[in-house]
Amino acid sequence: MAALMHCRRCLYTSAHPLGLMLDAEGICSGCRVHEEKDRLDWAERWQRLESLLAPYRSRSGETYDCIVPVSGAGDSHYIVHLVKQRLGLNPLLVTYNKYFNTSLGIRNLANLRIRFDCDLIQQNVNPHAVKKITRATLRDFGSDYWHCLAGQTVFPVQTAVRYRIPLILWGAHQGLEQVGMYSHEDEVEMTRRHRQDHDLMGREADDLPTMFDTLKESDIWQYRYPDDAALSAIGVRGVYLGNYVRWDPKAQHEQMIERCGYRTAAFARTFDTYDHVDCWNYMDLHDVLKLHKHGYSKVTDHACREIRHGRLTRAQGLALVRRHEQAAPQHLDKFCEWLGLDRSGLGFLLDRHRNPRWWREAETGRWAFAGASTTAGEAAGVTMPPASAVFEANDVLAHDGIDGYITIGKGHP
Amino acid sequence: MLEKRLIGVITVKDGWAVQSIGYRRHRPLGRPEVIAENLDRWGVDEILLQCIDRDAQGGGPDLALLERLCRRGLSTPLVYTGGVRSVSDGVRAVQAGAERIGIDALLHDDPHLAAELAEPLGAQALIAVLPLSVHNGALAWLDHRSRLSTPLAPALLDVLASGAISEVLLVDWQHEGVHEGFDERLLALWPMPTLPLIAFGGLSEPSQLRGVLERPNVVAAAVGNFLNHREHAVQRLKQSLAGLPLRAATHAPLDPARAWS
Amino acid sequence: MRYCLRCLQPDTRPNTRFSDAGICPACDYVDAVRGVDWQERIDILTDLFASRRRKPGQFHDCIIGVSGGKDSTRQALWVRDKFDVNPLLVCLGYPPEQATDRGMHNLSNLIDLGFDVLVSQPAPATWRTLKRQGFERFTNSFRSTELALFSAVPQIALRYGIDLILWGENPALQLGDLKTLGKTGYDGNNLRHMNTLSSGLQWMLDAGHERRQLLPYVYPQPEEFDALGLQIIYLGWFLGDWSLVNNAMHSCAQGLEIRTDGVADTGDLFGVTALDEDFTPINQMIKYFKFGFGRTTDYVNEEIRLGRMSRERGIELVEQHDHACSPDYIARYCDYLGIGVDAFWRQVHAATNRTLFDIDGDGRIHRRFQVGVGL
Amino acid sequence: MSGARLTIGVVDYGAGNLASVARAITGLGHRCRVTRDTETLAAADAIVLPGVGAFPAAMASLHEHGLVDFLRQQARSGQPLIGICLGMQLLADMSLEHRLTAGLGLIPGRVRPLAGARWHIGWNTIEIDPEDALLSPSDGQSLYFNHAYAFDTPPPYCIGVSRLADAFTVAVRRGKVVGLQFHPEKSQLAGRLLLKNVIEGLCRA
Repeated sequence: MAALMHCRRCLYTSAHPLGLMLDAEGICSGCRVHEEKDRLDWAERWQRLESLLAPYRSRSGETYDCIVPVSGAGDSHYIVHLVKQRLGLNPLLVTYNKYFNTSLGIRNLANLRIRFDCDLIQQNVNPHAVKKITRATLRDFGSDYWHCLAGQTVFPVQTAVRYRIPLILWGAHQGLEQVGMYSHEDEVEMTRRHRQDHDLMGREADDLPTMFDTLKESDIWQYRYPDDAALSAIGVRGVYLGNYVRWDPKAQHEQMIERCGYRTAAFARTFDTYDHVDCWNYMDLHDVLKLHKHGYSKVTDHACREIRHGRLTRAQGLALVRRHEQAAPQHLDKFCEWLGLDRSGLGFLLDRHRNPRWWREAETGRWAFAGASTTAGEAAGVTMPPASAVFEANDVLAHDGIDGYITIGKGHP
Repeated sequence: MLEKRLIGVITVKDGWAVQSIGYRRHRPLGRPEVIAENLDRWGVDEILLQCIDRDAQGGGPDLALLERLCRRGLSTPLVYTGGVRSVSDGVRAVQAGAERIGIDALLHDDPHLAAELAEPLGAQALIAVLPLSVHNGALAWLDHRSRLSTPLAPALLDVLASGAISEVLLVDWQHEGVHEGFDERLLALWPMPTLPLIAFGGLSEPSQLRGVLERPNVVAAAVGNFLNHREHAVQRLKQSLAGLPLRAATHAPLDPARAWS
Repeated sequence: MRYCLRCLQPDTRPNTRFSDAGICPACDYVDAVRGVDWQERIDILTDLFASRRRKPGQFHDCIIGVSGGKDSTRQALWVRDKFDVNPLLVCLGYPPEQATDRGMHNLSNLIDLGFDVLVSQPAPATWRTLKRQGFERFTNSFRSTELALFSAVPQIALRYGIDLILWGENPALQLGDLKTLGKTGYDGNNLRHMNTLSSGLQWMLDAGHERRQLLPYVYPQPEEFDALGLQIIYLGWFLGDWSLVNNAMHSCAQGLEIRTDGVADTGDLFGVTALDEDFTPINQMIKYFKFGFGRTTDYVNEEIRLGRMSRERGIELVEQHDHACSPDYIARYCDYLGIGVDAFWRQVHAATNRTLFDIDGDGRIHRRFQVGVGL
Repeated sequence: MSGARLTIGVVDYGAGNLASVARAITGLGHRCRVTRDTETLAAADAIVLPGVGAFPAAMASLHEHGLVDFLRQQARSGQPLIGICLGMQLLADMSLEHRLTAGLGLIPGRVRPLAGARWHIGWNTIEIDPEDALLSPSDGQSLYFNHAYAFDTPPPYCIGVSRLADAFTVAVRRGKVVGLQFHPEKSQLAGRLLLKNVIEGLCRA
C-alpha cells in the first residue's frame, strides 16, 4: 500500500477512492483543476455551451430539447434554472425514486416542478428488487446506495434512448470537482465507463448476481446501461454544465433559496445544510459507511470545497471535519425497518466494512479511528464556521411532520 | 489486407489509471481493468498497458494487474510495458496475459539483453518504447528516470537493425496530453525507414491521425488521454478516418460477454 | 329525455343508444353476460398471455394504466398474481396542488405491493392554465387532463416497445359509449374514439399554448399503434365480477385508502372513487347539470343491475345526492383555477341543460324532469 | 445457446497464456478444462492446442509431458483437435524456426519464415474456402495475427489464406483436426463467432 500523502492545500489524501495525484509542491490534482475556476474566461465558455447546444433545440416542438435528471436536492434547482431560464431549452425532467425520501425532498421536487413548469417522469422500480439488490450490495461491498446511484445514472440514459432525445444535461462532474480527474477544458462527457468505474464502484448491474446468492436477471435488468448500438443510433450525449459555468454549489444554492424557494435543513454529520436534504440516508447511514470504508466522510468533501473557494482556511476546515466526522447517525432505525433488518445485524454488516487501514479493533466492539483527519495536521481552535462559510437551514428533513421514508408524496403546500 | 491499428493506451501510476501530461503531471482516471473492458467493447485494435512507476515499486512487471485484466475476459490484444528488466520478466508478463512486451528503460541500460528477449518470445512480441523529442533539429532520446535526453545510442540502433524487435513505439513525450500536439518531425527524422512505427503522444484529432497513418512506415497510432473524454471515442475516431485501411468501428448490440444465455 | 326502464340511466349520455325495448346498453350487457362461460374467457386471456414471447433482456409483459385507485390496484394484482405476468404500471401524476395525500398513499401502496411504476407528471402551471381554459370553454376542466391521462399509457408503451396495454372496463359495453366498440368484446384499439379524445389538441393551441408545452397531451397516431403492433385489451371483459363496489372490496383488502367525506359532499355513495384528487366531485356535479345524471346515478345503476337495490330506492338517492358537491370543494376548485365562485356559477349556469333544468332568481337549479321517469 | 454445453480440454504444456483461451471458451457457454492430464483431455468433446513463442521449445515441452503420442492418437481416433497460432504450426510435419524440428505430423506440410515480411502483426482479413462449413461464415472478417512463420500445406488441407505481399495459409484442416494461425480469443466479436462455429461445428458434426 503506497504511503498516505496529504494535500497541503485541502484535506484530501492519496487514498481518495476516485484517485488523487499530488504534484511536486504537494498540491493535489483536485486543487490544481479548481484553480481553473479563477483563470478561465467563463463568458467565453458559456458561448461554447450555447453553440454546442444549438443543434439540439427542437424547431418542430414535436419533442423535448433535452433530458435533465433531477431530485429533491443536489443542484437540481440551479440546473433547471440554467436549462430553462438562461438557455431557454424545453427539458424533460427525469427522476429515479430512491425510496429513502424525506418529506423536505418531496417538497423541494414539487417546488421545482411548479416553479419551472416542467414535465417530469419518475421511475419507481419495484421495492422487492430494490431491497434484494440493497441487501446484496450492503453485504458484498458495503454500499447501501448502489441502487440509487445506478438508477439515477441510468434512467436518464434509458429515457434518452426510449424518447429519442439525444441530449442529457448534468450539473458538475464529480471526478473533476473533487479530485481534478479532468480539466474543464477537456469538456469531458458522460460515459458508461465512468459510471461503472466510479458511480457504481466498479460493479455494473450484471456484476451483482453471483452463483452463491439469489439475485436474478429479473431483479437487475432495469439498471443495465443501454447497449452501444442504441446509444449510437440515437446519438445520446451527456454534457456537464460544470464545464461551462463556474460551479460554486454554496453560492448557487443560496441563489435558489432566495429566488426559487429551495428549502434546506441541518445535519449532525456536516455543516453544509444545502445538499442531500432529500435523503434520510446520504448524510447518515451512507456517510458512516463512507467513513468505515474510506477513512473520511462527506464533511471532508464539503470542507475541501469551501477551502478551495476560499471561504475556509485548511485549519478551519479540519476543525469542522473533526467536530462532525464522528457524530452518531440518527436514522438507522428507518433503514432497518425499510429493509427488515435488526439493528444488531446492521451493526455487524457495518463493522465488516471497516477498512483496516483506518480502523483498529483494540478490543472487541471498540474501534480506534486512524482516518485521514487524524494525520492531517493543525486544526483551528474554534469549531464554528466563519461568516463566509455559514450555511442557512430554513426547514427540517421531516418538513410536514412525517419522520420516515416517503415512497410517493404530495409535497405541497 | 493487413490493417493499420488504433491503439488505446492505459497509463498506470500506483495501480491507478491516469491521464498523463508531458510525462510529468497526472490526473486520476479510474481502474485500469474497467478502462480495458471498455476499450475492448469499443473495438479498439490493441490495448497498450503502460505502468510508469515500476522502478518506484522495486522493478518487474505488474503481473497482478495483468492477471486482473485477463480474468475479466479481455478479447483485445494486449501490449504490456513497464518494469521489464530481464528475459524472465518478459516471459512472465506473457504468461500473465500480454501478447506483446514493450521495453523502455532496459534499452538504455542493456540493449543487447533486450534483444535476448526475442529468443523465447519471438521478435514479433517485442516493441521498443522510445520517448523522443526534437533538439537542435535532431532526435533526442529521453531516459524517464533521470529525465535526461541523449542522441540515439549506436547500440540501440544496432539492436533495432538486427530484427530482434518488431516495432518501435515513438513517443512525443513533451506533447503527451496536449491537443493536436504530436510533432510529425519525429517521424521525418527517424533514421530507420523499414522499421514499423507506432506514433503516440498528443494525437487527439482525426486530421493528425490520418496524416500519421498515411505514412507507409507507420503501422499504428496510439491514443491515451483523449479516449476518455467522450462516449464511443474509438468508434468516433475510426468513423472520421474512413478510407484508411482500418478495421471498421462497431457498436455492440448486446453486451455479448455478459449476455445471459 | 327518457330513462332506461330497468336502471336510472338517462339517454343523454353521449354516443349511447337504447334498445327498442327502452333498455340501456349497460343493462343489455348485464343480460348478455348472464349466460357467459367465464372460464372460457379466462382461457382466452391465459392463451393470449402464453402466446407472447419476451424479447431478450425485457421483463415487462404489458402495461397497465393506473392511478392507485380501486380498479387499477385490482387489475395489477390479478394479472401478476394469477397469470404470472409482469406488468409495467403507468400513472399520470396530478400536479402537487391538485393531488391528495390519499392518492399519494395509494400509489405508494401499489409500489410497495412490488410493482414497477412509471409516473408521468405534466408541468403544473401549463396543466393549471389548460384546466382553467377548458372550464371557460367547455365547462369541463378535465378535457385536457383526460387527454393527458389517456395519452400517457400508449405514449410510454410505444417508447418502451411494450406492445400490449391492459385497460379496465370497456366503455362501449359497460358504460354504453358505443363509439369505442372494438372487433371483439375485449379489443380496445378504438379507444381513441372515446368522446374526450376526439377533440384533440387544437383548442389548446388556439388558447395560445405552444406545441412543445403540450407533449404529454398528444395521443399517438394510429400508424404508431400499427408500427409497434400495439394492442389494447379490456380486462373488464374477462373479470366477470367487475364492478365499482367489488373492485373496491378487492383493493381495500390490499391496503387501499378511501374517501372519508360523505355522499352529501361528493355524491359518491361509498367514497371509493376519485381518491387521488378532489376536483372530480365538481366535474360530476357539472355533468349532472349538463346531462341529468351524476356520480350517484353511476353507483345506483350498478347496484340496481346487480339486484342489490330497488329502482325506487335508487330514485330517492339520486334525487337527494346526484347534484351534491360541498361548497368548500367548489371554493378550493375556484381558488385553483383562479376564478371567483360567482364566475364559476355563471359558467355552470350557462352550460346547464335548459331542457332538463330551470334556474330560479337566486341561482338555484331545479330539475324539470322526474328522476326515473324523464321529461 | 444452441445445444447442450460442451466440455473443451485446453492443453497446458507451459506455452503462453491459457486464461484468454479458457475465458473465450467459457464465454461461449461451454465447460473448459485447462490441463495436461491425458485422461481429462481424452474425455473432452474437443481439445484446443494453444501456443505462443518458438516451435522447438513448444515441441520439447510436449514431449516432456508425454503429449506428442497422445495428441497423435486422439486426432487419429477422430477426437476434434483445434490448434491456435503456434498450436496450428505444431500440427505440421516439421518447422524451420531456429532449427529443423519435427512436429505432430497431423497435417502435411512444413513451417517456414514468412515470405516478403519479417512478421505478420495486427488485424488482417481472412479468405476462406467456400466449401468449408466451419469457417466460411467468417470469410472476409478481420482477425488478429502475431507470428513470423507460416505453415505451407498442400491445397486440400488449406482452408484459409491472408495476404501480405502475397497469400499464405492461415487456416488448415484435415478431418476433425483444424489449425488457426490467428488468435480468435483475441479478436473480439469476429473471433468469438469464429471460435463458436469451429468448436460447435466440429463437436456436433
